[in-house]
Amino acid sequence: MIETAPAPLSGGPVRGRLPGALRLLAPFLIALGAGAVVLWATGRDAFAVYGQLADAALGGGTQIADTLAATTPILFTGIATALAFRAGAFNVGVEGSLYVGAFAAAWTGFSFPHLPGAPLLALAALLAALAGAAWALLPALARAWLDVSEVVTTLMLNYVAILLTSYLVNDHFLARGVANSMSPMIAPQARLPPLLPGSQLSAALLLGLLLLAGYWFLFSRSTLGFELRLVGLAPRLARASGVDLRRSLVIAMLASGLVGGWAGGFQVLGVIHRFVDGFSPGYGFTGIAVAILGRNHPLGILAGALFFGILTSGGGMVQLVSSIPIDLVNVVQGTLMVFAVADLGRLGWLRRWAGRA
Amino acid sequence: MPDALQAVLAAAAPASASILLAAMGGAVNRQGGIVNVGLEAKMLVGAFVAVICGAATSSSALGALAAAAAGALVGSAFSLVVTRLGANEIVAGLGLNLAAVGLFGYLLPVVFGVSATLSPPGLVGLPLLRIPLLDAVPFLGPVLSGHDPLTYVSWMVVPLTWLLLYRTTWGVSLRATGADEEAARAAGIRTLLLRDLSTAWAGALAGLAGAQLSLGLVQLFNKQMTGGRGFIALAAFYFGDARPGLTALAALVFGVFEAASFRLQGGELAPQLVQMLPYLAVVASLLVVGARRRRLRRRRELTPEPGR
Amino acid sequence: MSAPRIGLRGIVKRYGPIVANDRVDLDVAAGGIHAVVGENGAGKTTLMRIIAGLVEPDAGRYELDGRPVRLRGPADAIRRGIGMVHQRFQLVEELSALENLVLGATPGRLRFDRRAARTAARRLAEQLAAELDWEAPVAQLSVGQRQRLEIMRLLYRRADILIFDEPTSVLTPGEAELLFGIMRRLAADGRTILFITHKLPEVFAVAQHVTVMRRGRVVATSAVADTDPRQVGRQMVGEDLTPPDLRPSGRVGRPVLALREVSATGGRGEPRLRRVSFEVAEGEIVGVAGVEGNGQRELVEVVMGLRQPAGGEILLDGRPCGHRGVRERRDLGVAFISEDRDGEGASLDATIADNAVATAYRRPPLARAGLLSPGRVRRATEDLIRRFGVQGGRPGAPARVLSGGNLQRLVVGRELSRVPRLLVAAHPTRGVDLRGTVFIRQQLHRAREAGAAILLVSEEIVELLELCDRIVVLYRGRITADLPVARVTAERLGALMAGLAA
Amino acid sequence: GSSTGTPRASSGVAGATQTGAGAQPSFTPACKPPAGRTYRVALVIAQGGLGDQSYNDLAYAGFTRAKQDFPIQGQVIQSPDIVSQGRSILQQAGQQGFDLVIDLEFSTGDALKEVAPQYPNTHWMIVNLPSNAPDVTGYLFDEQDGSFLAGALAALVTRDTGIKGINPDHTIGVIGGTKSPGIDKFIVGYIQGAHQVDAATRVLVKYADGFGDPANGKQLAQALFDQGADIVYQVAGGTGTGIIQAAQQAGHFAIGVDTDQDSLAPGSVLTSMVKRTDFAVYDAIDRLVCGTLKGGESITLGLAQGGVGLSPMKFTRSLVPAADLSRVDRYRQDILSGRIKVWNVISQGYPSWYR
Ligand SMILES: Nc1ncnc2c1ncn2[C@@H]1O[C@H](COP(=O)(O)OP(=O)(O)OP(=O)(O)O)[C@@H](O)[C@H]1O
Ligand SMILES: Nc1ncnc2c1ncn2[C@@H]1O[C@H](COP(=O)(O)OP(=O)(O)OP(=O)(O)O)[C@@H](O)[C@H]1O
Ligand SMILES: [Mg+2]
Ligand SMILES: [Mg+2]
Repeated sequence: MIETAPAPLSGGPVRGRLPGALRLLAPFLIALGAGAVVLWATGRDAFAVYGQLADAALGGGTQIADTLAATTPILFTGIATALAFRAGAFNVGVEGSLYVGAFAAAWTGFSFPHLPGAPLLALAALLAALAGAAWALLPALARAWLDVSEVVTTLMLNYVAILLTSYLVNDHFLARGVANSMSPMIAPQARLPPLLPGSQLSAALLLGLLLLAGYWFLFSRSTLGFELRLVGLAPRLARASGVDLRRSLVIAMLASGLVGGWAGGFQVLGVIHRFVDGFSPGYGFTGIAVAILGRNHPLGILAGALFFGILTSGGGMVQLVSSIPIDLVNVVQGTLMVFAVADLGRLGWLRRWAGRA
Repeated sequence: MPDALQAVLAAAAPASASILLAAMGGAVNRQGGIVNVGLEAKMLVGAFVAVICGAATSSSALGALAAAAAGALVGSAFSLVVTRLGANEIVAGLGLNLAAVGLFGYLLPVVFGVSATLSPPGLVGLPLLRIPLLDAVPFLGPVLSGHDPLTYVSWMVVPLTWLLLYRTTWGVSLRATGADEEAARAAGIRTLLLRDLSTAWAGALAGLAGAQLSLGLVQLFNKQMTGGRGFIALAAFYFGDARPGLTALAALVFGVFEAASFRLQGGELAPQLVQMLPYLAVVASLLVVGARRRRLRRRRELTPEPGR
Repeated sequence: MSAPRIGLRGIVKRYGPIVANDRVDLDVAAGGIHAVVGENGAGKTTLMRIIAGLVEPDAGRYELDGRPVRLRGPADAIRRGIGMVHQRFQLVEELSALENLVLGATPGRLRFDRRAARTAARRLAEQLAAELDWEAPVAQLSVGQRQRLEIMRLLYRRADILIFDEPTSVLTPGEAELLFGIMRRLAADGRTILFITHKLPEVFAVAQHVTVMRRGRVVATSAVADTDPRQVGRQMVGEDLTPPDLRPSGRVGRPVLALREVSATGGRGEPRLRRVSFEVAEGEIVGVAGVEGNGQRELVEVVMGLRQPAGGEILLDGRPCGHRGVRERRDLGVAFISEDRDGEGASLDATIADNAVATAYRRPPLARAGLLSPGRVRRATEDLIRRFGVQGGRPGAPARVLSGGNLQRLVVGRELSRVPRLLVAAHPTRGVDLRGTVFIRQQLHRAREAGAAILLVSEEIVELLELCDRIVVLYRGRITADLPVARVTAERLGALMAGLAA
Repeated sequence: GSSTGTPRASSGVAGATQTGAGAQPSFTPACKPPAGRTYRVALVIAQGGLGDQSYNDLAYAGFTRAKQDFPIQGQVIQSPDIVSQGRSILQQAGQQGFDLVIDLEFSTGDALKEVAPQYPNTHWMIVNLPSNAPDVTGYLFDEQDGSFLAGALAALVTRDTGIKGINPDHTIGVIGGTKSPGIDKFIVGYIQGAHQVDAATRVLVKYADGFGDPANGKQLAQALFDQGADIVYQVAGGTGTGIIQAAQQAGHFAIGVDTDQDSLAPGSVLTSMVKRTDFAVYDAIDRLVCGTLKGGESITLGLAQGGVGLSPMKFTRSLVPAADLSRVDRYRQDILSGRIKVWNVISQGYPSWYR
C-alpha cells in the first residue's frame, strides 16, 4: 500500500465560493458558533466567556505577548506537519521529534556553559534540528524503501521519544533538589532574548515567522517545493516526470522532523530554559490540526497557530478572573476543532435560510 | 520460564481486549474510507456509560450493552459531521477526543462530586468465565480460560469482522466505497450511508472496549482511563492495512509485549527503557514484514529470462 | 410510428463560461446502434452523462418512450434500464471481477452469495462469448477485459440502453472487433446502444444512425445508409481536412536508442520482455506494433527507466543507461508520452499549469538555480495552450475540467515543447479527435524531421503505416519482425500482430 | 537562607500513641478573621492537573475547605500547558494583585524566585521547595518518613503467614505513578523502612505511565503478585485505585497514599501513608488571614506535625499482631528523635543503593 495518507490530506476540496482570505477565516467563525452552543448548554453566557477569553488572551500588552508565546511552538509544529503532508507523507511523529529536539537543545545549553551566547545558541539549534530529523529518519526510510506506513512508525516512536527523554533526564541529567524530573537550567547566555520583558515571548516567534516565510518560498518559488508538491499531489506523474519519489519522501520527512526538533528546541531555549519530563501538552498533535485547518497554506497555518495559541493562553489566564474550569475550555476547543473543518455550506436548508436572511 | 510465559500470555489476553475491539471497529471504518482518530473518545464514553448503567441496573451485561449503544451514538454523530459536512476526519477526531476528556473532567466534579474516579455503589464487574474443558488444557488452560466475557467477545469479533467485510454484500459495498467512492456511487451504492454505518459500528465496538476497561479490567471509571489505547488501536489497523487478521495480530503483539514489560520492570534496565518494549515491538515487526515483502518483490522483478 | 426510446429536447448544460451542450435535440430509436461523433470538447460525453443521469441539464426536456422523466442519479437511471460504460471505467480495482459484477446490485440481501453470483457471471460470459478470471482483482485485468466486465455489469442490472463513451479508443483492433460483435448481438436482442467514437470507419461498420456534434450543438443526425465518411467528417470539423503529407524525408542519422537482448518481468514475476534488440536513429520513427499485453508497456517502462530490466543492455547515444533513473534520461533529452494519460501522463487533481510544466520546471527559463518563476510558468502554460490548441481551461484550473482529447494535447505539447533527442510515444492519439489526431501526427513528424529519434507504440495500423520509417512487431515479449515500412501492408501487419507467421 | 518556622497546627498531638498514626492537624482557624476584608488567593495547579487523586486534588481540597472558613475569593488556575505557561501565570497573578498565590508546580520554582520580588504586596507559597525569596513561603513534606513506616509495617506483615493473604516469601512491592524524584522520595523511604526490619526483604519496584490509568495499575499490581509480593504500596494517584482493586481481588494487600484510602477496600488496604498537602494550603491561607504569613521561611510538615503518617488502620488493625504495631511506633519515635535518619531523595539525591 503506497497511498497511506488519507485523501483529505492532499489539500482538501476547495470549499464554497468564498474568496481566499474569507475562505481561510470562515471555519473559525463557524467553530466559535459551535463552541457557543456548548457554553450555553452548560448554562454560561457564551458572549461573556468569549469576552473574558479574548480579554485574557488579547486584553493588553502582556496578554498578547503571552498569547504569541503560546502560539510559537504550535506554529513550528504546524509548519513541520505541513511540510510532510504537502509531499504526501502523513507524519504524525512531530511530537517525538519535538521531545528529542528539546532535550538536545537543553543538553547543549547546560553542558557548555563556557561557550559565549551566539555559538552556544547556534550549536543548540543545530543539535535540536539534527535530533528532530534523526527521529524521522527511520520512518522515512521504511516508507520509501519498504512501503511501511509512516503513520504507525511515527506514532509509536512518539511514545519512545517521550520515554527515552524521560530516561535520560531521570537517570543522567537530573536537577538536584526538585520533586519533578527536569534537567539543570541552561546557561543564561543560551536563552533566546525575550521580545517583551516580563512575558514568555522570545525571539523564537521571529524565527517561527521566518521559517513560515521560508515555507512559503519553498512551495511557491523553488523547484524542490514544486517537486514535493507534485509527489504529494500526483506521485505517478511525478515519477514519470523524473522525480525520485523516495528522495522527495525522505527529504520531506526529514525537513518535517527537523522543524519538529526546532519546535522543542526553541521552546526550551526561549521559554522553559531546561528540559522538563513530559513538558509538551501535545504541541505535535495540535500541529496536525493546524496544518489541516490551514490547508497547508502559510497564512492558514499562521491563523491556525494563533487560533490555538489564543485558546491555550486565554484558557489558562481567564481562570485568574473567572471561574470557568479548564475542562470547559477543552470542550469548547474540541468542538471548535470539529466544526472548524466542517463545511456547513453543505447543509441545503442552511444555505436556503442564509439566502433568505 | 514456561510458567512465566504462561503468566504473560494470560495477562495479555484481557489487557489487549480493549485494543483489539477498538482496532477491529477502526479497521472496518478504514475499509469504508474513514480513518477514525476518535476511537479514544468513544472508548471513554463507553467506559463511562458502562459504569453508570452497570450501577443503575446492577447488571454488567446491561452496562456493556449501553456502552455499545452510546459508542454507536457518538460514532454516528461524528460520522455525520465527516460525511455530510465534509469535516476532515483527523481534525474532527482529535477534537472529539479533546472534547470528551474535557466533558468528563467537567461533569465528574459538578455532577458526581468526584475529581476523576467514579465507582458508584452497587457497581458489579463482569464475571470471570472458566471454560470447562479449555480450563483443563495443560499450558493453554489459564491463558485461554478465566477471562471476562468481553475478552472472548473481542476474540470472536475478529472472524466476525472478516465475514462482515468479505462475505456480506454490505462488506463488499463498504470496501468498494473505501477503495473508490466515485465508482461505488456509480454502482448505485449509498456510500455516505454506508460510511455512517461503518463509523457507528466502530463506535459500538469502541464503546464495548471502554466497557471492558471499566467493568472488566477494573470496576470503576477514570477520566483518563483509556490512556491512549485508542491510538494504539489506530496503529494496529494501520499496521494490518485494515485487514482483520493482521490488525488483530498487531493488537495482540502489543498486548503481549506490554504484559511482558510489566514483568521485566524492576530488573537492571531502567523502567522507561522497558516501557518502550511494546512500541518498539510494533515498529520492529512492521519493518520485518516490509523487508520480506520487498525481498520477494525484487527477486520476482529481477529474475532474468532463462535463455533457451 | 411509436415514440423514440430516448428523446432529448433543447438540452442545455453549462460549465461556467463553457456551454458543453447547447439546445441539443436528439432522438434515439429502440433496438439499434446509434453513433455520436464530434471533435474533442464538442460535448458528447456531457450529453451521454446527462442521459445516464450523472449530470443534471440546466434546461431542456428528457423523454423515455415519449414520457418526460427527471433522473435522480445513476442508480435511478439504472433502475430505468439505462447504463453507461465510461471512458474512465467505473470499476473498483481492489475488488475482484465477481464482486464488481454484483456491486450495489444485490439490495436487501445481507449474505454475499458467491455461488449465485458466479452462475450469473458464467451465463453473462457465455452470452458475450467473453471469459475472464472472476476471482482476480480488477487491477489485474486487461483493458479489454475490464470493458467487457463493465458491459456485463450493465446487463446484470438488466440495462436495455447501453452507452459507450469511446469504447474503442482503449482497445486493440482485435478487441474492437470483439466489442462490435457484442454490440451487434445486444442490438439484435432489441437493446438500444449509444456509441461515441472518433473513428468514422467504426461508425460505418456497426451503426445504423449517426449524430454529429460540434461546439455543444447537434449539427446533424442521419441514417448511416444516407451518408458517407467524407460528409460526416465535414460536418464534424466544419471544413474538409486535407490529410497532411507525413512521408519521411529519410534523412536518418546515428542511432540514438539501442536495445541489446533486453529482458523484463511483470509485477508477478512472469517474463514480459524476452531478449529484445533493436535500434532507433536520429530522424527516424520506429513503430512498435503489437496487441496490448505483449510487452509494450514493459518495453516503454524499461526504456524510460520506470522499470529495472531483468537483463540486457540499453544504450542512449552509445552510452549504457540501463541503471539510470527517469530524470537522468530526461536530462539526456528523452521525452515521454505515456499511454496512461490520467496517471503518468497528467494528473487530474493538479492544475493545468502544474501539468504543463511537470517535466520542464527545473530548466531555464522556468527556473534558475533552483528558483522557480511563477510568472514564467503561467506564461509558458498559456503559450502551450495556444500553440497546441488546448481548449476548455485556464492555467489555474484543475486539469479534470479538460475533455479527454484536450488533456492529451496538453501532454503532447509538454513533451514536444522542445525537440527531444528521443521521444517515447505510447498511443499518442488515443481518444483524440480527427483534427487533433492529424495535429499530433504532424507534431511527431516535425520532431522527426528536426532530428528526433521516435519510438512509437501503437495498435493503430493506419497510424503506424502513415508515420513510421520502420516497424518492429512485438509478440509474446519477442520481436517477431523488424521491417522498413515500405515492406509492410496492413494485412501483413495485422497477421504479424496476431502472431501468425510472417 | 531561610529560617525554619513551625506550624502552630501541630497542636493536637493527640493520637501520637498508637502506631505510626501520628498527630492529626486541626482544620480550625487560628484567629478570628478581620471583618470587612476579603483576600484574593490563587491556586496554581501542577502538571497532571486536577483529578490526579493525589497531590493536586489534595491541595484543592484544602483550598475549598479554606474558602469555607475564611473570607477569601479564590481562583483555581489550571493550565493545559503549565510547564511553559507557569511563569506567565505567576506574573499576571502578581500584576492582578492577588494577596496570596499558591504555586503547586515545582518547575516554576526558579521563575518564582524572579517574579516574587517584583510584587511585594503579594505572598507566595510553593510546595516541596524551600523558600527561595523574601515573600515566598515553602512547605516541605517528609514523605520519606511516612513511607519508611509503611515499608517497615509491610516488611513485618509479609513475614507473618498467619495473616490471611500473606505468602511465605518475604517480598513486597511498590508502584510509582511515574519515575521522578518526587515519587522516588516515597519509594526510597519505603525500601529503607522495609530493610530496617529485615535486610533480606525483597522490595520490587515498578512504575506506571501516569496517574490516571487504573487498568494499567491493576496489571502492574498483578505482575507484582505473580512475582511473589503480597503487599503493594501505591504511589500513583488515580492509577492506584486499580492497584487497590487488584489487591482486593488477589486477596493480598495494598497500601494507600495521600489520603486515608483504607475504606476504599476495607480489609484489603493494610494502611495508608497520609500526606496532608490539603493542610499545607489551609495553613498558608490561615496564616495569611491572621497576618502570620511571614514569607522567606520554609515550613516542614513531618511526622511530628502530622503532615505525614500512617492511617489509623480502621479495618486492619485487628489483623496485625500488636507487637508489629508497637515496633512500627518505635520506629516513629526513633525518627522523631533523630535516631533514625530516613533518606530524602530531593535534598540528598539518590542513594547508592537505589538507582
Ligand atoms: N504510484 C505511486 N504512488 C506513491 N508512491 C509510489 C508510487 N510508485 C512508486 N512509489 C514509491 O516510489 C518508490 C520507488 O518506486 P519504484 O516503483 O521505483 O520501486 P522499485 O524501484 O520497484 O523499488 P525496488 O527498488 O524496491 O524494486 C517506492 O518507495 C514506492 O513506494
Ligand atoms: N466537469 C466539468 N467542469 C468544467 N468543464 C467541463 C466539465 N466537463 C466537461 N467540461 C467542458 O465541457 C466541454 C465538453 O466536454 P465533453 O467531455 O463533453 O467533450 P467531449 O465531446 O466528450 O470531448 P472528448 O471527445 O475529448 O471526450 C469541454 O469544453 C469541457 O472542457
Ligand atoms: Mg468525452
Ligand atoms: Mg510474604
